[in-house]
Amino acid sequence: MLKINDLVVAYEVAPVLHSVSLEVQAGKIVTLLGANGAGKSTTLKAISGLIKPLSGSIEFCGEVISNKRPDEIVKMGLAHVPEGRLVFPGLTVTENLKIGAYTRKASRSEVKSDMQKAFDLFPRLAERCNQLAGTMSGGEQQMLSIARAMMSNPKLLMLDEPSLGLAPVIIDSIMDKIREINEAGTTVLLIEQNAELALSISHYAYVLSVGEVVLSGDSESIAEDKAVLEAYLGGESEGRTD
Amino acid sequence: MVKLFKWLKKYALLIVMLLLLAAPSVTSQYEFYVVQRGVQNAIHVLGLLILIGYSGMLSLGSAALLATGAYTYGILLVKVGLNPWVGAALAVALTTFIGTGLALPAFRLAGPFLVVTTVGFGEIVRILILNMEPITGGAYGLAGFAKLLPSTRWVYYLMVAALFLIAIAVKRIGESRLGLALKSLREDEVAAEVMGVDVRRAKMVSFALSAMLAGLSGVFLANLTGYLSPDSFTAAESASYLLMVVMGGMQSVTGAIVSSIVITSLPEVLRFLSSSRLLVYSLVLLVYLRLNWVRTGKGSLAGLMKTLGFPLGTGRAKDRS
Amino acid sequence: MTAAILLQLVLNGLAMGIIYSLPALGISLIWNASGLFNFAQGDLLTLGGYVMLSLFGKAGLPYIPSFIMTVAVMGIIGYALSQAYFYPMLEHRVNPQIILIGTVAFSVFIRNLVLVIWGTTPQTYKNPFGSSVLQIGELYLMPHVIWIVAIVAVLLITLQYFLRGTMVGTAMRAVAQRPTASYLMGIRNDRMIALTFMLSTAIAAVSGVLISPIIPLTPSMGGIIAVKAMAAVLIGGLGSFSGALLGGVAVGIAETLFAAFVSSTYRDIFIFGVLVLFLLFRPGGIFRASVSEKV
Amino acid sequence: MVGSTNTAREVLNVKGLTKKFGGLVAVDDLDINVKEGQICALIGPNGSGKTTVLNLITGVYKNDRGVVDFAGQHVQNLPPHTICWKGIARTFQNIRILSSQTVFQNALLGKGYGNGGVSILQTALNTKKYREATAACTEEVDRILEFVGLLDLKNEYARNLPYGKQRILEIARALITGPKLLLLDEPAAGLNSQEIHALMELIKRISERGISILLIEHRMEIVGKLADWVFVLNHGAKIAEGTFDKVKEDPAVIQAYLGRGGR
Amino acid sequence: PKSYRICHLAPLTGDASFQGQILVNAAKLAVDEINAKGGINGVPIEYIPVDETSSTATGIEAVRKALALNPVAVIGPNRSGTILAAEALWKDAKIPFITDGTNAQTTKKGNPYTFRIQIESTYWIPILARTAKEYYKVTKPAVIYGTNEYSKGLWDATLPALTQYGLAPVTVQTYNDGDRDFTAQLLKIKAAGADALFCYGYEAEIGIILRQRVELGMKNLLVFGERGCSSPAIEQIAGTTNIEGLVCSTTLSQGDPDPARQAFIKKYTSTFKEPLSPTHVNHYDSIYILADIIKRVGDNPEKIRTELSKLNYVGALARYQADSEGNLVHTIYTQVFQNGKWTPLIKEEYPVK
Ligand SMILES: Nc1ncnc2c1ncn2[C@@H]1O[C@H](COP(=O)(O)OP(=O)(O)OP(=O)(O)O)[C@@H](O)[C@H]1O
Ligand SMILES: Nc1ncnc2c1ncn2[C@@H]1O[C@H](COP(=O)(O)OP(=O)(O)OP(=O)(O)O)[C@@H](O)[C@H]1O
Ligand SMILES: [Mg+2]
Ligand SMILES: [Mg+2]
Repeated sequence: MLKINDLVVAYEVAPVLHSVSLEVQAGKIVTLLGANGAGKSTTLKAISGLIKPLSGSIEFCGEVISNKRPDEIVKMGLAHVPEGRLVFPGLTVTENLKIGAYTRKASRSEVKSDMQKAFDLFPRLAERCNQLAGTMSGGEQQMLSIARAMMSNPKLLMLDEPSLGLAPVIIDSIMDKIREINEAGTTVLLIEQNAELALSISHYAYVLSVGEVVLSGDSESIAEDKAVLEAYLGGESEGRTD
Repeated sequence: MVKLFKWLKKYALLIVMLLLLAAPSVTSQYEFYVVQRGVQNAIHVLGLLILIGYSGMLSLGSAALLATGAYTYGILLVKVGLNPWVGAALAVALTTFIGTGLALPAFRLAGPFLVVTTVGFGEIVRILILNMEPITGGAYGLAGFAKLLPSTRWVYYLMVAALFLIAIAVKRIGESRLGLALKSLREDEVAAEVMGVDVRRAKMVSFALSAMLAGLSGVFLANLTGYLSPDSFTAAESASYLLMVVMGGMQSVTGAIVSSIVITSLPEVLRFLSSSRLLVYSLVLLVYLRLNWVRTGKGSLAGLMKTLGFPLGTGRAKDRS
Repeated sequence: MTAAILLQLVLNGLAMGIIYSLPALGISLIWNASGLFNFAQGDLLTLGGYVMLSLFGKAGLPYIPSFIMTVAVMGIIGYALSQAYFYPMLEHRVNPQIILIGTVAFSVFIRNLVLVIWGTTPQTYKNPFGSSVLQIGELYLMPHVIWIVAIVAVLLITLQYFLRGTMVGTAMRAVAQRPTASYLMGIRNDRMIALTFMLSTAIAAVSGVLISPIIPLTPSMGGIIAVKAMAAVLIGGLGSFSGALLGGVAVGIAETLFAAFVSSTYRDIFIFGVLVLFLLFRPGGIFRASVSEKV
Repeated sequence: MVGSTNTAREVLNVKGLTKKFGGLVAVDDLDINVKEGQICALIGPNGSGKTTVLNLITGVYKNDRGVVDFAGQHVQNLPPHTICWKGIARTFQNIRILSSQTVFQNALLGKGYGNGGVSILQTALNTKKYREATAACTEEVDRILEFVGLLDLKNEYARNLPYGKQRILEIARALITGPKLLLLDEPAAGLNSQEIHALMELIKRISERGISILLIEHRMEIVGKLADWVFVLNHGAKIAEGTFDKVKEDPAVIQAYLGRGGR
Repeated sequence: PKSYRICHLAPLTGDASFQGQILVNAAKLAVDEINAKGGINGVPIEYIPVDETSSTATGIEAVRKALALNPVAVIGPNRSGTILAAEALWKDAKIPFITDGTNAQTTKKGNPYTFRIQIESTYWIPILARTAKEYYKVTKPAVIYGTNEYSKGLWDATLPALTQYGLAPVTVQTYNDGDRDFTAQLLKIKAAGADALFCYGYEAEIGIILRQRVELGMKNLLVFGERGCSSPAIEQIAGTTNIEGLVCSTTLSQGDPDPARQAFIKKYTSTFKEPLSPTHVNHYDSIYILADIIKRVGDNPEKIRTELSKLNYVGALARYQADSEGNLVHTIYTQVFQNGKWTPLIKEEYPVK
């Protein structure tokens, strides 16, 4: 479903991703692991078009998307829960969710029922449906950000540290939900700091270090190779020199 | 080339000052007058640098503070008959006091709210000057006050000396911890507050310093023109001071001085500008803002300036997303 | 002062207030939909008025087509402004203070552009609403007041519905608040921002067309009105459309009464004094409970 | 576990703290206290009011009711900077650093307003007194940066730091204010296990300096290892308190907060 | 010399800039005519307009600028405030200035280089007052003026003039420049029971006041104005029907039957495709006066000054005769707007002192 070849990305001048190649097969949950600053979020941003790669190709559903604008990519059925939540602070919870379904040509009732599903997953959002998102607590915003992405009914859902700042009990239900929507046919690309947790629900995993894929394989095999994994995850941003 | 620019940058302030000292001997009478106005404006603009550049509080009422300084000086001399030096001191003091009072709305207001308040302040001062005729001379203006020093040239040297000291002081304040506190107002007031920055005091200091310099500049203005009338202190004037701060780079003391002098003398250099002066000013400002603050890739003005080591706007605080 | 004169004062204050509320609506719209405070709204209004003057007053086209063409011309100008300036600035997350300075610069630019093109002689054209006074008892009323009230009401309701009730309106606000995230929702930020500015210049055009037969066109005409409109918008609550209307009317009536009973020369001082006091005690304006930023 | 004694004096004593946002009671009649040298944790479901409690203690929000006693003095509703001077420092859940300033300057901000008693005039004149004050200040900032391990990044722009380092920078900035009580709002969010380990070490070292700590955290391994005492909030009210081992068995806490994963 | 340099100070920017344009147009018309005929003794006039701006303070800078250009003579300034504040500059520079202000003080400073091609307000305001009293039988006049130096100067001359004719204002109202709503002032005038209004200010404000007066049902209130009221801009802003009955004083009346005047008016309107504003065209004659002098005595400013001080010249717009203070014009028209056009009511000559 998603195929990345030799991706090179830079923010200002120095490349952050040197050469990343990975593949996400339809119907799977794939995890992207890596130390802080390894370039995980950057990879997702490159996929959704928020940042233009210097070179390399990204293919989504058989189409090259590396030169497309984010809105075009999103319309193709990709949803991205970005790092840092990025809810619309001045819109209410309901409005945030509605905007989530912006690209869909769905009927009102469909959107309504999807919204109901989001509320079922996060009852807190239902309680607060008219609160301005900017005044929600950190965790509440995180829930909203995830729920908003799900509203677009995507083919590929990319989650950047969904568990960040959430209470353990909520993390449980999110993980359940990810598995559930995956079983219903949505492909998932997941970034998680909590490697153990991520590997426990995913099928396949890539490990990124200093802008390169250094390890990949079935989640179980990666999980078994604890020592190697620890070594890569610990190599915390030594790549930065400036 | 780059080395030359580095050298220039290091000694820029000194070079500018030397040029200014030489100005009276190399300019015609009228050109000299324009340079004088430039220096006088620069003093005011350095104040705005503290307020707008450092602390990030936009003011469109600065001409009113200039007026306060100039008029107080004039009134104290003409109506009270004070000695010019005493008048000047009191004028600066009063302007500082009023300017500090302007910080009160800034305690609770920010962004456009504050700007509109300063616009209002400017209007209030202008209308008061216009209508308190027995004191201010109203629409007829105010004239007949003495200069600080008998010769125009000596007033000029005094002004240049003041500018030099002020420039150094403003620079030092910018680099000091106090300056950091002021800059924190611009970037994150809440964080600053919680880290022990007395935000109100910082705002007051910022307004007070900038008002003080506005007052001083006003005193010099009165000395230069010998005549004051309310129509030289309009909102349009405030806007051109804003232009001077922005074109000077918002952070750089030397930049502010150079831009004040250049912008003041621009219409004289380019005579065709005279009737559409503001049109060209504002266009230049827009182009500058657009090119300087938006990275348009290599070859842009911003890229060029950066390679030459000139200060660039720091408005580009990117979020990490 | 007889009761009739008092009533007449209130009526004329109200008429003036409606005039203030027109640019106030434009300012509120831009604030909602791009997070900018547009200092140039008044000058855009002037520009709209002059375009109408050229089409209707000078070229002698019929009223309605001139009106439509003015709105179209101003819409194109809005599009150009957004493409050349505001969209790139917003897209690059330029410090709002810088963009604000940009709107001040635009204000000066437009004002002087108008001056260069049309000169400073005060100009006006025939009042299309008719210039005969309506007399109701001892009260005198100009027909345009009724028309303008009606148009403002329609504008208010449309804007309110558009911004709060439609998907496009919500998307506009979303773009203003978090441009990165709005991209991820599949929204085209450039189009939304362009639309925002086209709408606001169109409103400026409507305001200019409505006001210029009443207040003669000079390059500073819109600026003079906008200063009051800004006060009105802050008193009413920045971002609230009904606040813009109420604020405008409040300013109009208050200044007329103050001018009549206290002093006509100090009335602007009164308005700004009230504004400052108001902001100090209710920083959000009438229609905004003070929202504290979430920390 | 560090320095938990029953005889220690209370540093922070919050009683009946209440905060409403419109109709919503974000903090509801809350009592908590932190003893000298203790590390306490504040946990609870999302939106239960933890951050709001921090905001109330540090004066960022004004409370509706209740008292906050710090070192025996009322501090509720004082301006934030005054509370900071009295010795309460904090970090933020969403990092708030001055992104266009360097690491050093960010840390320096912790010194608060002004130039340490040196007047503006002396600053402008660059007098000896000003230079000395500045030098002393620089030295102190360097010491703290060294303590947290950021000294070699001193001249880096804060915005260029990786996320984890930015969190540490916030802690350094808070330490420079010279606090008696440090409030940390989810310091481990977004960190990986290695970094979490380093962070816990740092928190312990801070605690060893005699600074009391109140910590908000959703990562139970951290709470379990660090906290001497835990307060659990739900809907703004305290539903349990005690040692972590005790609290984590509490059915109400399990039901509202921990679920199956937290234990 | 290669050319004779004449500077013209006129408000080219700011609120009064449209007046500046007319001033420059009129002067330029004369310059072009002269230069087309080969200049003065074969030497062309170099005509340099300098922006006086609409502000007194920057006007002073413009005077400095004009002096720096070394002209043989200067036309302007246009604002009394600027003249009063800057006259010492040209006294020092010894360059003659043909000024345009109406404030009486401008020629009373003992500056031999100041001349005036305008009549001071202390002359013609009493005529207005007398016309009101004797011709229109006004008993309860009201006054409204703007707080700019020009209108303020007119008000200062009004009170003594009214008193002289046994009238006292029933109410005096003021406004600030830029005000666009005069309801409060007009209704107070209505409440005071005034039967006439002396109304001073710039075109935009006067125009609105005249219109709002009608809109408030005060059509019967007679309005007396100063020279600016004869400007076509007023008629445009207020609407032709709303200025019916307006009385004002000028130095040139559109309705003056004199063929020389009518010829000029025709020439002006056909050249510039706009109606003539009588008070701003007199520098057409100023240029001819200077040309005539230069032709006779050359370009020495001091000699030009001497010639100006004993001027006796018949121009296209008026007859010019210098008095001891440097006033050059002495004819005043009082005209009324009747049946859609300006009609002269009274013409008076002042004796030359
Ligand atoms: N907007 C930006 N401008 C410049 N550099 C950036 C920007 N965003 C990230 N970087 C740098 O790029 C590198 C990779 O960042 P990225 O956010 O992709 O890492 P990550 O693997 O997601 O880390 P984390 O676990 O902290 O989220 C880091 O060194 C970071 O400092
Ligand atoms: N400024 C505000 N206006 C309105 N409601 C607010 C405001 N700040 C907080 N709230 C609400 O108060 C409640 C408590 O928020 P708080 O941020 O304290 O939660 P928290 O316990 O820190 O949650 P989290 O673990 O998700 O960070 C939340 O439901 C939030 O929506
Ligand atoms: Mg990341
Ligand atoms: Mg929180």
